[in-house]
Amino acid sequence: MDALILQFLNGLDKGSAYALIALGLTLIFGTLGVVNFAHGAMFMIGAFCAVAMQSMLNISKVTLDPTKLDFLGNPAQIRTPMVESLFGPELGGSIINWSVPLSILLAIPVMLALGFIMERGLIKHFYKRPHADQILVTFGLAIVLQEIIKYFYGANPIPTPAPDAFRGSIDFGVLIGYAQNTIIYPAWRLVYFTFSAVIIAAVFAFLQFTTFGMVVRAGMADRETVGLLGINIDKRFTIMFGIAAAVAGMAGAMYAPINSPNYHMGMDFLVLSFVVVVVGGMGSLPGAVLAGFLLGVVESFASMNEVKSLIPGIDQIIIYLIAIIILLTRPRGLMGRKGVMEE
Amino acid sequence: MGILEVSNVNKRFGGLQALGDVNLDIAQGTVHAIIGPNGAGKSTLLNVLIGKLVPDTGTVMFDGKSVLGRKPYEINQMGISRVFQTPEIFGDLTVFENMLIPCFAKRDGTFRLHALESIASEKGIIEKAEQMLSDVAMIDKRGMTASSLSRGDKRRLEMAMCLVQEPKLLLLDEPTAGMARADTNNTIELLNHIHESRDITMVIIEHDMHVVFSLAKRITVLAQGSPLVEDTPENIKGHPKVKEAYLGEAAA
Amino acid sequence: MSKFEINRRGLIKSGAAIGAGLALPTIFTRNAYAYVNEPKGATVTLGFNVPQSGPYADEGADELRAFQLAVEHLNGEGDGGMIGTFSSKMLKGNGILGKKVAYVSGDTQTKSDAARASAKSMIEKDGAIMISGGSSSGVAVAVQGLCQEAGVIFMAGLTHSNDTTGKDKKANGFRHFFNAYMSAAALGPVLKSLYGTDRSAYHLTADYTWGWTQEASMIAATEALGWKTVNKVLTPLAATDFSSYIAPVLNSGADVLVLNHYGGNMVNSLTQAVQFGLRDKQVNGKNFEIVVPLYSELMAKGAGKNIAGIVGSQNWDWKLEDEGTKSFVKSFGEKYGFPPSQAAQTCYAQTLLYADAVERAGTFDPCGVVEALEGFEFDGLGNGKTLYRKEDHQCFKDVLVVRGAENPQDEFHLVDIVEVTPVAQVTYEPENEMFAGGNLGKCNSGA
Amino acid sequence: MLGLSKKDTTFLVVVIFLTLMTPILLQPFPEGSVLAQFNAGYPDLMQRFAIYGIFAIGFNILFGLTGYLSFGHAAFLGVGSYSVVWMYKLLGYNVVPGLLLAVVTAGLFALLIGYISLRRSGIYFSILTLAFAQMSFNLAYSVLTPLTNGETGLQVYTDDPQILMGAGSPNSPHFFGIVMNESAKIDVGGWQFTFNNGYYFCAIIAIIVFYLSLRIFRSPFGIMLRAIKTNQTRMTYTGLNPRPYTLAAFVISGMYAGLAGGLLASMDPLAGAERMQWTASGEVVLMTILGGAGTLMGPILGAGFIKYFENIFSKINDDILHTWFAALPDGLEDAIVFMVHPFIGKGWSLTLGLLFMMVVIFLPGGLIEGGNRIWRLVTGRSRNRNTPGKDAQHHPKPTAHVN
Repeated sequence: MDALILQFLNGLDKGSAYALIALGLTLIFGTLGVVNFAHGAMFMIGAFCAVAMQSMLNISKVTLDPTKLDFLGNPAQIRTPMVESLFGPELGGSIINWSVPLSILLAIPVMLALGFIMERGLIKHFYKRPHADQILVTFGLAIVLQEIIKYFYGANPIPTPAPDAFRGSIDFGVLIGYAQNTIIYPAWRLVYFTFSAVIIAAVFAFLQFTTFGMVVRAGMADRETVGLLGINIDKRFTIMFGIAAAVAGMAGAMYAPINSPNYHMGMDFLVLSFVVVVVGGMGSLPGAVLAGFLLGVVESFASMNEVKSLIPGIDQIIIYLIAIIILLTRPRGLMGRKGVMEE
Repeated sequence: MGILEVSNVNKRFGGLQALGDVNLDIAQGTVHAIIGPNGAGKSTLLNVLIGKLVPDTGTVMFDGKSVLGRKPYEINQMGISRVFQTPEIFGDLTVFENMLIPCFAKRDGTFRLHALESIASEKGIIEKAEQMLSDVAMIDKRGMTASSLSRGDKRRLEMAMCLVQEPKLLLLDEPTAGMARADTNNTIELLNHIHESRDITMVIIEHDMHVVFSLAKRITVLAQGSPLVEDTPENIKGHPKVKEAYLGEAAA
Repeated sequence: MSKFEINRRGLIKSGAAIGAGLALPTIFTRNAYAYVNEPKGATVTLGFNVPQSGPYADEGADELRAFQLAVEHLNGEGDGGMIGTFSSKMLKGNGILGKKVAYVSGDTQTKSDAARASAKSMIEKDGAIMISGGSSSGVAVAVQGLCQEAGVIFMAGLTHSNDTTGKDKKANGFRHFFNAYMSAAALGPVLKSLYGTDRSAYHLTADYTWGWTQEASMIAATEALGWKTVNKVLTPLAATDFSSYIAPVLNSGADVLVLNHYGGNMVNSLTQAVQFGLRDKQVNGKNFEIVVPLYSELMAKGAGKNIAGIVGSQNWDWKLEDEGTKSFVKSFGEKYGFPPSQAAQTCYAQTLLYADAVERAGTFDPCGVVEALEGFEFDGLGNGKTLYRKEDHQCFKDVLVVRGAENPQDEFHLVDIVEVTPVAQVTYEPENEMFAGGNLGKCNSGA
Repeated sequence: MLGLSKKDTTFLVVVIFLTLMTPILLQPFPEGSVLAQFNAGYPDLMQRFAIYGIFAIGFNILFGLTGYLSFGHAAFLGVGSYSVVWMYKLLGYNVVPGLLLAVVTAGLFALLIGYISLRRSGIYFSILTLAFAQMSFNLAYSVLTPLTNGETGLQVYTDDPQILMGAGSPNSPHFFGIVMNESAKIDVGGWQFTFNNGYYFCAIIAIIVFYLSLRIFRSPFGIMLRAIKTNQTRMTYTGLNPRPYTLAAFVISGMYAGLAGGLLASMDPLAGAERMQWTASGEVVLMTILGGAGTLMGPILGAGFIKYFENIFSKINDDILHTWFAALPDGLEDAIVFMVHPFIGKGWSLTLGLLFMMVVIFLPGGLIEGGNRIWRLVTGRSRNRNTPGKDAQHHPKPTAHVN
């Protein structure tokens, strides 16, 4: 039982990453009708916001220490982060320590701006073009974005640790009445799950309870009518694109401690997030979230040794297998609307 | 016995009785119009006729065979062609290519893999398609992309595509909807010409009374899912029940 | 073996018709080659095939730096690096056999297909006579096979699978880097002294050939110490989240986790294992330990502080104290500003070894080179006394057991050397079952 | 001639001429010249042009004509390669049995996947095909290693049975004794041309399958497929069942992919699992769109374009740059090398990404559109007449759906 609970937690955690990416992807599909192959790159850039934040906080003053030598026998360089000299080692140290959560502050404006620029500068011109062209141009953009990141940060994963307070694990089992040391779970993953839940709730609340959201939802259902009402839906869609990018970016930034960011992590998530969106059903936001969690949990259970020993390699294919089964039994995924991306 | 017989058809959508005890008998060679106010069940009836909806009870027999539960392409192969409210044509293909497809469908059935034969060698098919285009006066537009045609020409093309299959029954769903007056009159003329020259049974679902009275030989008036009256156009005009059903609507 | 460019006369007849059709005045053919891509001009071209895109691009970049450095040193530029410390004194800084060394580079993308395409273009288009580089065993085996067919020499870069000089060994291919068996053999005694003989190990293994050979080697070595193997679990190569595989470890009764992962897999699985608190726990009354059999400094960087105290093995490390290492680190560090990785060292050494073998053979003919390299004993390239064994073209030399640094002095100081395992301890018979099934075949010069 | 119209016959003759002259045409710069780096006339790359051309031609029959966007065609490519290598292992190095088996197994595999996937349309279809291909790839890499040799790739070992290998049989892939990797090199002036058996083998097959695809485009079946793309409603109400048509197109394009995969292994006797990965499926999608989906030549151009950048640009390194600009003053030389540096060598994918974007932004119909524009410019025909290039009549209108 405790093993199942552990895998369920893992599933929720994986699922929350899938759900966040799929949510943004669906916002773009649903509102703009655009197949965005660059969405994985948004997630990646979000993760690099955490890297950038960390290196900004670590900008250092360099002094030479003649008493120590570096590997070539020259005087060693001693680096003191500016933040530490500014706020003192104590406070400065803990600011650096909290760089990943702090990077959210960087990720939101950066991703919103990136989203706006992308939509206004590029995607806008592709609304009326075939989906094939959209795929080509956004795939090209994804390559360009990741190559730019590679140019500046290299190809290796870059460690971006969580704050010390969350670096270890907590005994989750004790909290729900199990014996000690049965369900140990990393603290940061619990943070990530909570964070995702908050973001997902916020997006839904935003669409549900604000006028802005209502117009966008109406626009998703029937763009022309809303346009006829004299509402400038285009402007709102631009903002939605920015929001979608920001959601992906935040998902990426907070994921950095779990998965050390590297320049091609976006491509790793791209295919998976498309599967999630389609299994959820095109144009359905709840569907995307549901599918994200469902696939996350199923994948976790399939990775259990007991399951793997029954069907070797099942953890390699389970997501695709489930996707096929769902699409064959439910023609438009879990909650898809008729006519969206079906022609 | 008519070519199309609808007997005791009932269809409910939840609490709504969309069709109630519909009986229709459409005679071979006639032009039969089905009219009625909005929500009378015209579209539901049409969907039953083409097999898209299966009624709760009742039968629909075409040429002695049931159409219920059959796929659209099977129904077409039985001899029913359909003209849509907005012309459904192959927009990316040329007018001539549009015409070829029904010709092949007529000859080869629902599927045949002619992957390596050249179209140019299909002399009979080409002749047939060209003949039909001449008949509807579109032969000079054969090279145009279908999507660039005017609304009236699209309708003309769609009709030609249906006719070239030599159907026994032609279903027309508001064939002049959204057309300008001149186009409407052209279409009426075309349909009359077709009927006279080819002796095809037609069922027209229509709103526009001008069209109905210019074409139909018999008219069924549908109200609240059931046939109200069925008679000749002369008798339908000024029929009290019909006036009642259309009260408030602009009768022709 | 296959012929690459022969049957020239017959083909020329047919080709001549086309050529004549062009009605150009000078139609001539080159003199027949004695072997494929025989260098006729003043230069000789080497092909450096390294990953430039994909997850190992940085490792590839470091390999390329080492190659460039080696070419400089061979051509007599720079300070000469390890040429000065190399036990063979044939290299004079005047190129190879008096020909200036030129090179071409390509991108393997860490895919066997792309790597072969790139290597083929070097051979077919640029006339490369030797191919080197690479950062994974799949690629190494694929390119080695290609070089055998084409008739050029392959000097493997970073490849650690037993198969490269085992099941898939080829006469034209040579490996300087160590392998999974040697890692395990070197780690065994150290693990015993650090963690004792009463341990239960849990293996997480990347689900592909390298992972399997690493796992098999580690199980054999640890079980010989008396350790038990609690479980071995295969993880998908593409996995980035290992939580589902790590979660059951703590309650499995194991007190050691062996991560048979490399590169990005290793960074993520190790980071996540530490996050699961494995290293803070006590199991069976002992501290829970993690072992990473194959270390890569570049990748270890990606795991940050999580590597502190984790034991693994390396082919070489820049902190070694021998003369070869010192001079190599000096010339590399002065040129690029940071110390070289073990991938760089193996590629540098391979280039010098090739050049030296050509000098000793007095010819670029691959068969001559093979003969010169087989059974060659040397020293001064950073690994101590080394033997290129004739039977499988594997280098036998000392292996380093290292441990993630607890208190790094600077950003380059990632690991501490725990022990230099002497070569005798990691040597195995060519017929060892983990290496069985292969056949070197005959050297192929393409003639 | 050959059941083609006069225009198509001319077109085919031009294609045949270009294909056969490729070893000369792709070698425009003399050996040793600064620009020789851009020569592409060496066997491996020419073979790849032909093979990926075949792959793209086949993919175009499905995507270009019916609009069904498959994201799983790499699976058939992989199956084709594995079939050929298995035939090497069991029978011998003659490529014929392997190629036949490749086409048949890929066809059967396509029939199975197509039958299931074509129950859905649009993006749902795309994801179904993607899922099948990814499952194949993941299994080929791990669990199916006994069949595929996993990461290393399937290859021939000396202890394989090879029951048809005689004592005199060539020890590498051959076509009844014509050994694929043999070449004739001819030096003409400063130029060197390589005439490779393998290339001509691929080229002749490519011409044959191109001819077949031309026939398919011009056949009643071809019109039916285009009709499916345009309007499935009218299609069904015209008495036609779209499913068998799309399935036939899917199987045919799967067989093309299998043939291409088989040829890859015929040129180079190794079958890597990455051939089945989604990136490989994505590559053929990109080739087709980049060149111009639905046109006859477009996909081939797209294939050549991508393979050229992958193989030529990735090999340009800083040293080569310095030799190019060596004539310039030192400071300027360094500045230019610094500016160009991010786009060559390891930056080749950046260049490719940028070119994808430029082509799709400025040439909405793909590369073929660019060709048509140049053609119009050269022939001086006015733009507004919408002059058909070779392919104009099959040029897809930008329609608002993926499939």
